[in-house]
Amino acid sequence: MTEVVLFVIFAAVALTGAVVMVTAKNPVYSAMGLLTTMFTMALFYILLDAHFLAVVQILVYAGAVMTLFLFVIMMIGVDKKEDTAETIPFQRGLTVVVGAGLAAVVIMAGRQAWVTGSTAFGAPDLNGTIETVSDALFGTWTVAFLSTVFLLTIAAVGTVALAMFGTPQLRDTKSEEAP
Amino acid sequence: MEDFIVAAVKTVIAFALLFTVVLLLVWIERRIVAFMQNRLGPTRAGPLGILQTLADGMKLLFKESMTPDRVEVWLYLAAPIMALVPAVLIFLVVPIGAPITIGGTEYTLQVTDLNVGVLYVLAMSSMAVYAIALAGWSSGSKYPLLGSVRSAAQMISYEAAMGLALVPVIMFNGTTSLAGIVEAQGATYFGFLPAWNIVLLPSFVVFVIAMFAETNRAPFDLVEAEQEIVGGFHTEYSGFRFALFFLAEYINLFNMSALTVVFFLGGWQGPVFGPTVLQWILPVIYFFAKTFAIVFLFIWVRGTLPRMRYDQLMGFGWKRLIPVSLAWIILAMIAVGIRRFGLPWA
Amino acid sequence: MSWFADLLGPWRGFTVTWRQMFKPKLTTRYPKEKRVKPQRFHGRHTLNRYPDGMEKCIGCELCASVCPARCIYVRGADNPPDDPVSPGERFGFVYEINMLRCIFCGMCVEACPTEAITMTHLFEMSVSDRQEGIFTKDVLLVEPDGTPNHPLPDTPLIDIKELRLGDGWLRATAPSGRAEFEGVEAWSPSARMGGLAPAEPAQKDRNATDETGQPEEGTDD
Amino acid sequence: MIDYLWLLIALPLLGALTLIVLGKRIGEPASGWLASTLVAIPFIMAVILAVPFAGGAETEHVYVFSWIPVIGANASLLWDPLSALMALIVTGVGGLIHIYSIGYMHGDDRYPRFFGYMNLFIGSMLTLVLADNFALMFVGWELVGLSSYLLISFWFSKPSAAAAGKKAFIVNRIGDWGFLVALMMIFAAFGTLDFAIVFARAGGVLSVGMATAITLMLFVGATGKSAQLPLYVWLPDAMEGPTPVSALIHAATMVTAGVYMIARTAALFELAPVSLAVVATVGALTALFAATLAVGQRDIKKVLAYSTISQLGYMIMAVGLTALTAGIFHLMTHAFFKALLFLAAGSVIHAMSSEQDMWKMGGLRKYMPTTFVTMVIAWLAISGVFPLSGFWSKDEILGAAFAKGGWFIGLWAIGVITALITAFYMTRLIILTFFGEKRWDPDAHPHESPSTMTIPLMVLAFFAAVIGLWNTPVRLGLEHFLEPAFENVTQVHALGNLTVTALALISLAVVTVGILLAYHRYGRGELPAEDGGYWAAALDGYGVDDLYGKVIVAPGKAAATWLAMIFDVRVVDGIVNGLAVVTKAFGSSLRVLQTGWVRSYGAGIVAGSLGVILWLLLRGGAF
Amino acid sequence: MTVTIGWYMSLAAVLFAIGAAGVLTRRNALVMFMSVELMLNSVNLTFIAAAKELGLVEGQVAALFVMVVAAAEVTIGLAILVAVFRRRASANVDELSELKG
Repeated sequence: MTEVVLFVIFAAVALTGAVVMVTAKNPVYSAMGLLTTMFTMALFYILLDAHFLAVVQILVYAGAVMTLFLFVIMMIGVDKKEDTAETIPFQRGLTVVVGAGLAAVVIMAGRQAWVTGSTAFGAPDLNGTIETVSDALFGTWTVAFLSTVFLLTIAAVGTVALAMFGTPQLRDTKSEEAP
Repeated sequence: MEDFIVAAVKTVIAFALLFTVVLLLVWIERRIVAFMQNRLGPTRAGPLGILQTLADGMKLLFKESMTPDRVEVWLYLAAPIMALVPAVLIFLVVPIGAPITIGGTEYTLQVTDLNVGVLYVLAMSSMAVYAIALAGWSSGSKYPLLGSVRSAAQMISYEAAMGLALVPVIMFNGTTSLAGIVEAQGATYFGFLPAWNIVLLPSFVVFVIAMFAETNRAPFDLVEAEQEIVGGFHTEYSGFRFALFFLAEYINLFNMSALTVVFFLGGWQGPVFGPTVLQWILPVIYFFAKTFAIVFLFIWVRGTLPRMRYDQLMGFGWKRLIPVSLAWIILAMIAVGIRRFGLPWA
Repeated sequence: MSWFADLLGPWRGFTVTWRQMFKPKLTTRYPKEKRVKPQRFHGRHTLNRYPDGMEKCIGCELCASVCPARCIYVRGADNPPDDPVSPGERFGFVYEINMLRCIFCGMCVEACPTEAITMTHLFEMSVSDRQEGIFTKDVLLVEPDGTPNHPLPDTPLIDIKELRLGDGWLRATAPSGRAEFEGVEAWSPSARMGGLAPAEPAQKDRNATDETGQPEEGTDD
Repeated sequence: MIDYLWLLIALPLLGALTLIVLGKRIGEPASGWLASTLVAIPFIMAVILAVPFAGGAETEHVYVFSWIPVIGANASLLWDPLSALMALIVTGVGGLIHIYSIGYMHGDDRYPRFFGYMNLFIGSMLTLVLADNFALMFVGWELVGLSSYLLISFWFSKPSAAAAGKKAFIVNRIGDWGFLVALMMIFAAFGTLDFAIVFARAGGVLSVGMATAITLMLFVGATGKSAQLPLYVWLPDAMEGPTPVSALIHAATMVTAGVYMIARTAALFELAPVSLAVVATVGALTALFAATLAVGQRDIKKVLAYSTISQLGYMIMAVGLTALTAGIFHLMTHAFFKALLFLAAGSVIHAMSSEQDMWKMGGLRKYMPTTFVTMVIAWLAISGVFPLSGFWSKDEILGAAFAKGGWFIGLWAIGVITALITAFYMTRLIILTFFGEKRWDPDAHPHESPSTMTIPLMVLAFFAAVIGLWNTPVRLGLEHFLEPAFENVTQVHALGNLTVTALALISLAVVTVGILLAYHRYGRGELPAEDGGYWAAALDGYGVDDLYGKVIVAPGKAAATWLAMIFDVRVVDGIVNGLAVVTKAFGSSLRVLQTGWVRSYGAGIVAGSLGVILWLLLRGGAF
Repeated sequence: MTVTIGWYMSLAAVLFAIGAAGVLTRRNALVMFMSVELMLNSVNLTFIAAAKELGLVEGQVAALFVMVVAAAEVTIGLAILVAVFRRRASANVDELSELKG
C-alpha cells in the first residue's frame, strides 16, 4: 500500500513537472519543471531497486545536463516571449492526429497481456548496486561501454570546435568596418 | 516502527548538530581571521563573543525581507531554500563516530549509510549550483547575474576535478559507502602508521583545491567578489533569505571539511581506549578535531591568499587539476591492480 | 638550495598569517577603552558663549555661505535691546546644521569672525530619525556652564569629561557681559593646554575702566 | 619458453615498426644494430627451442590468439623440426646478412628504412614457416611478397629497380592466385585450414583427382615464389635490389618458401602421383634451363640469380621425388653457400664501386683476400666438390632420382648435366673475377670490405664448408632430425652404399670435367669474345620476357583499354547516369516535403513510429 | 493493490506523449531540447521497470547508455544552438528553415 501511495504522489509530481515544462512561457521555468520530473524519476528508480541509476540520474541529468541548460538559457537570454500563433501549415492538425494516435497506441498497448497480466514484481531480486551494474558493464557490454567513451570524447571535441570556430561572420564584419 | 523512530531521532540530532556547528563555525572564522589581521573579532555577545552569530541571525530574522521590483518571484523565493536543502542533505551520510551498541542493537552515528554514498555526495554538491544560478538570474539585476554565471561555470568545472579526485579513493577502498571508506581506513601500516587515504596525496590535494572552489571560498570566491560585482548572487537578498544563503555556505564549508576527513583522514578512526562510554565518545572527538583542523585550513587560506582572476581560475581547473587527476587515476589504477592481482609478470 | 627556497616561496605567505595570529592585537576595545583623540580632531560643532554667558554668534551667515555641503542654515535677528543675546547688534536667531550632510571640513570655523562656531571631540552622533540629524541651536549651543550640549547625555558612550577637555572654545573677550557671571570662573576651558587665566572682569567693571564698550584689541599681546 | 614462441615473429615486426616510424631519429649505425639484435634474439631463442628435437622432443602447437576460428585459422604456431630448421636458417642467415648490411648499406639515405624492411621480411618469413594453418601461412606468404617488393624497389629512384619490384610483385601474384585457389579447394574439401586436421584426414577425404587439382594449384604457388618455370622471370630482375636483399630473400630464404610449402604439404602431394611427376619434371627442367642461362651472363649477380633458379630446380625436383629430406637438406646447404656467394659478390661490387660486369673485373684476389677465400669455398661447395656441403646435398637428390628408377633416371641425367654446367659457370665466375689480368677502370681502387661485412662471410664460409657433414650417407643426422615432421610420408631413399658411391664418383667426375673445361676456356690468358649466337640469346634470357610481353601482356593491355574506353564509358557510366537522372526526378517531386521546419519533421517521425507500433500491435502477439 | 510494471509503463507512455507534444508545439529550441530529454527519460523508466520485472541487469545498463548518449547529445546540441544564436540572435526554430527543399 505504501508503494501505491508513493507511486501516486511521485507520478503526480512528475506529470506536473512535465506539463509545466511544456507549457511554461519562460524557459527557466521549463527547466525547473524538467528538473522536478527528473528528480521524481530518480525516486522511481529507487523504488525499482536501481539505486546506482538513481544517483547517476541526479548526477548526470540534474547535475550536469540541466545545469548546462540553465547556463545556456542565461547566456542567450530569455527575454523574448514565444509567439504562440502557429505559422506552419497543417502542424496543428498533424499534432492533433499524432496525439490521438499516441493515445490509441497507449490504450492498445495497455491492454496487452504483459501489462495487465502481471500482478506484482515477482521476478528474481535484482539490486542495482554499483557491483551488479558494473559487472554487466565491464563484462558483457565492454565494447558498448568503450564506444560511449569515444562518443563522449567526440562530443567534447565537437563542442570545443563549435565554440572556437562558430562565429566567422561577426569577426569579418568587424574587421571590415575598422578602417 | 522502531527504525522510523531511530531515523527520526538521528535526523533531529543531525540537524541540531549541524546548526550548532555552523553557529560556532562563523564565530571561529571571524575570530581567526581577525587574529590573523591583528584584530580581536567579535567579543561582545556571550563569552568571547561566541553568541555573535546567534545575535546576527536574530537580527536578520527580524529585518524586513525586501522583494525588489524586477525579480521572478517564485524562483527568487525558492533559491535560498534550494541552497540550504542539498547542503543539509549531504550531512545525512557523513559518519561522525564509530557505531555504538546499546542493548544489543547497533546504532551507526550517521543518519543513513548509502551504498552509493560517494556518488550521492557528488550529486548533492552539484545541486548547489542551482541555488546560485537561479538566485542570480531571478534577481533581475546585472551583478547577481554575472555572479551566478561565473559560479555556474566555476562549479561545473571544479565538480569534474572533484569527482575525478575521488575515483582513486573508491578504487583504493573498493567501496562507495562512506562508512565503508572510513572502515577501510582503520588498518595500519607496519603496525603503527594509520592507513589513511592521505597516501593518495595528489587526490587529496586536488580534492582540497576543488573543495575551495565548490564552496566559493577564497581564493576562488569570484562569485561574490565584492570589488567587482558587489555581493554576487545574493546582492538583491536581504533579511532571512540572505541568512539562508549564508547558512548554506557555512554548512557546505563544514560538510566539505567533514568529507575531506572521511575520504582522506580516516574519519573517526583513532586510538580508542577506556570504558565503553569513552569508546563511544573518543571517535566523535577525533572526527570533530580533524574536521575543525580542515576548517582551520579553510580559514588560514582565506586569511592568506588573494583572490584569483577568473581566467586563471578556469585555466587552473581545466588545464591543471583535471589532467593531474586523470594521470593520477591511471597511476593509482596500476597500483591498485598490482595490489589486488600481483605484478603482471608474477 | 635556492631552488628549494623557490619551491617554498609560494607557501611563505602562510607562515606570515600564522605568525600574525600570536602577535598582540591592535584593537581598542571601545567603548570600554577610549583612545585619546588628536588635539585637532574634527568632531561635532558647538556654538560658544563668552565667559559671561553671551552668545558669540552674531548671525552674519558667513559660515553658511562658506559651507561646501550647504548644511548650515542661519538667520540673524536684531538683539532685543533690553535683553541682548549677543554682545553686538544682531544675534543668530536660527542656527541649524544638517549633520547628515556635514563633511566636517571645518571651513565654518575658519570663516567665523567671532569664533562662535568651533568643533568639539564629540563624534557619537547616532540618531534614530533623519529629522534628528538636523541639529538646531538648542543642541548646538553650549550650556551656560560651557558644557557642550548633547541629545543623550546619560548614555555610557558619552564622556562629558573628555568633551570638556577637548572642546574648541577660544578665548575671547566680551564687549559686554551679564551681571550674574561677574567674577565667576564658569568653566575650565581648554583652548590652551593647562588651563586659562581667570575670567576677565564683568562688563560693568569693564565699563568702569573703558567707557567705549569696545573690546580692547591687542591688550593680550 | 615455448609459450613465448610468438616473440620470434613479434620481435622483428616490432623492429620493423620502430624503424619505419622512428628510423630517422634512431640514426645510421644504431638502427642497423637494433635490427640485427632483433633478429639475433629470435635466433638464440630458436636455437634453445630447437635443441630438444635432437633428443626426439614432441611437436608443439602454440596457441597465441583466436583469429578466424570458423575456418580453423587461429594465430597458432607449429614448432616441429621442419619449421625449427627453417626458422634457424631464416634467423641465422638473416642475422648474418643484417650484420653484413650494417657495413654494406653505409651511407645510404634511407638506411634505417632498409633495416625496417629487412626486419619486416624476417618477421613475415617466420610467420610463413611457423604457421600452423594454411591461412596464417598465406598471410606470411603475402607479407614476404610485400617485403620482397619493397626491398627490390628499395632504390626506387632507379626506373629499372622500380620496374623490377613491380614485375616481381605481379608475377608473384599469379603464383599467389594458385595458392589461394588451392586454399579454397582445401577448405571446400576439409572444412578447415588447420594443418594437423588436413594432413591427418587427407587420405580418407581426397580423391586422386581432387588431390591432383589441389596439389597442382599449390605447385603454381610454389613456382611463383620459388621462381620455377614458367614463372621464374622475376628473379633475375630482382637483382636490382641491394645485394644483401638478393642474398637473403632471393637466394637463401624467401624463394625456398615454395620448397618448404611442398615439403609441408607432402601428405597431400603423396596422394597425387601425377602432381609429383609434374613437380619433379618442372624442377629438373628449371635446373637445366637456368643453368644454361647462367653460363651466358656477364653480370656477376645475374649469374648467381640464374644459378639460384637452377638450384631451386634441384630442390623442387627433390621434393617432387618425395625425397623431402634431400630437398630440405639442399635448401639448407644452398642457403649457406648461395648467401655466401651473394655476399661475397656484394663485397666485390662494393669494392669495385658498384661495378657488376665480370668483364671489368679480374685479378681481385690480391686485393680482397678474405672475400676471395670465402668465395672459393662457396664455389667449391656449389660445384659439389667432395667434402663440402654442396656435394652431399646434391648427390642425395641425384641419388634419390636414380633410386626412384623408371623414367626418373632421365631426371637424374638432367641433374648430372646441370651439375656439369654449374661447375662450369661457377668456375667461369671465379676466374673472371679473381684471376687473370686487371680489366677494371684505372680509377677504381678495390679494397677489402670492413669487418662487419667480412665476419659474416667467414661464418657463412665455415658453415658452407662443413654443414654437409650433418647428413652424409654414413651418418644421416638431418634425416633423423626431420623424421617427426615427415612421419606420415613415405620418402624415397638412396640405394645401397655401392650405388651411392658410384653415383658420387660419377658426379665428382662430371664436376671435375666442368671445372677443367672452364679453366681451359677462361683460365689461360686471353678471354674468348662472347658475343652473338648463344651468348646474345643468353644475355637476353632467351627472349622469354619478350615472349611473355607479346603473348600475355599485350592482349591484356588491349582488353583493359577496351574496357576503360568503351565499356566503362558507355555501359557503366550510362547506368550510373541513368540512375542519377531517375533519382533527381524522384527527388524533385519529393522536395515539397522538405519544409525546413524541424517541428514538421518531428511530427513526421512521431507519426511514422506510431504507425510501426500500431502495425506491430495489430499484427498481434508480443513484439 | 500493488504497483505492477503496467503502472510504470503507462506513466512512461504519458510522459513520452507530453514530451512529444512539447517537441511538436514549442518553437523555442531550448524547450524542444528539454522535451526530447523528457522523452529519453520516460524510455529510461520503461527500461528500468522492465529490468526489475525480468530480473535482468541489462535494462539498467541500457538506461545508463541512454544517459550517456543524452549527455553527449545535449553538449553538442547546445553548442550548435549557441553557435546559431550568435549568428541569428534567435532561438526560434521556425526561423531556421534554410534547408527547405
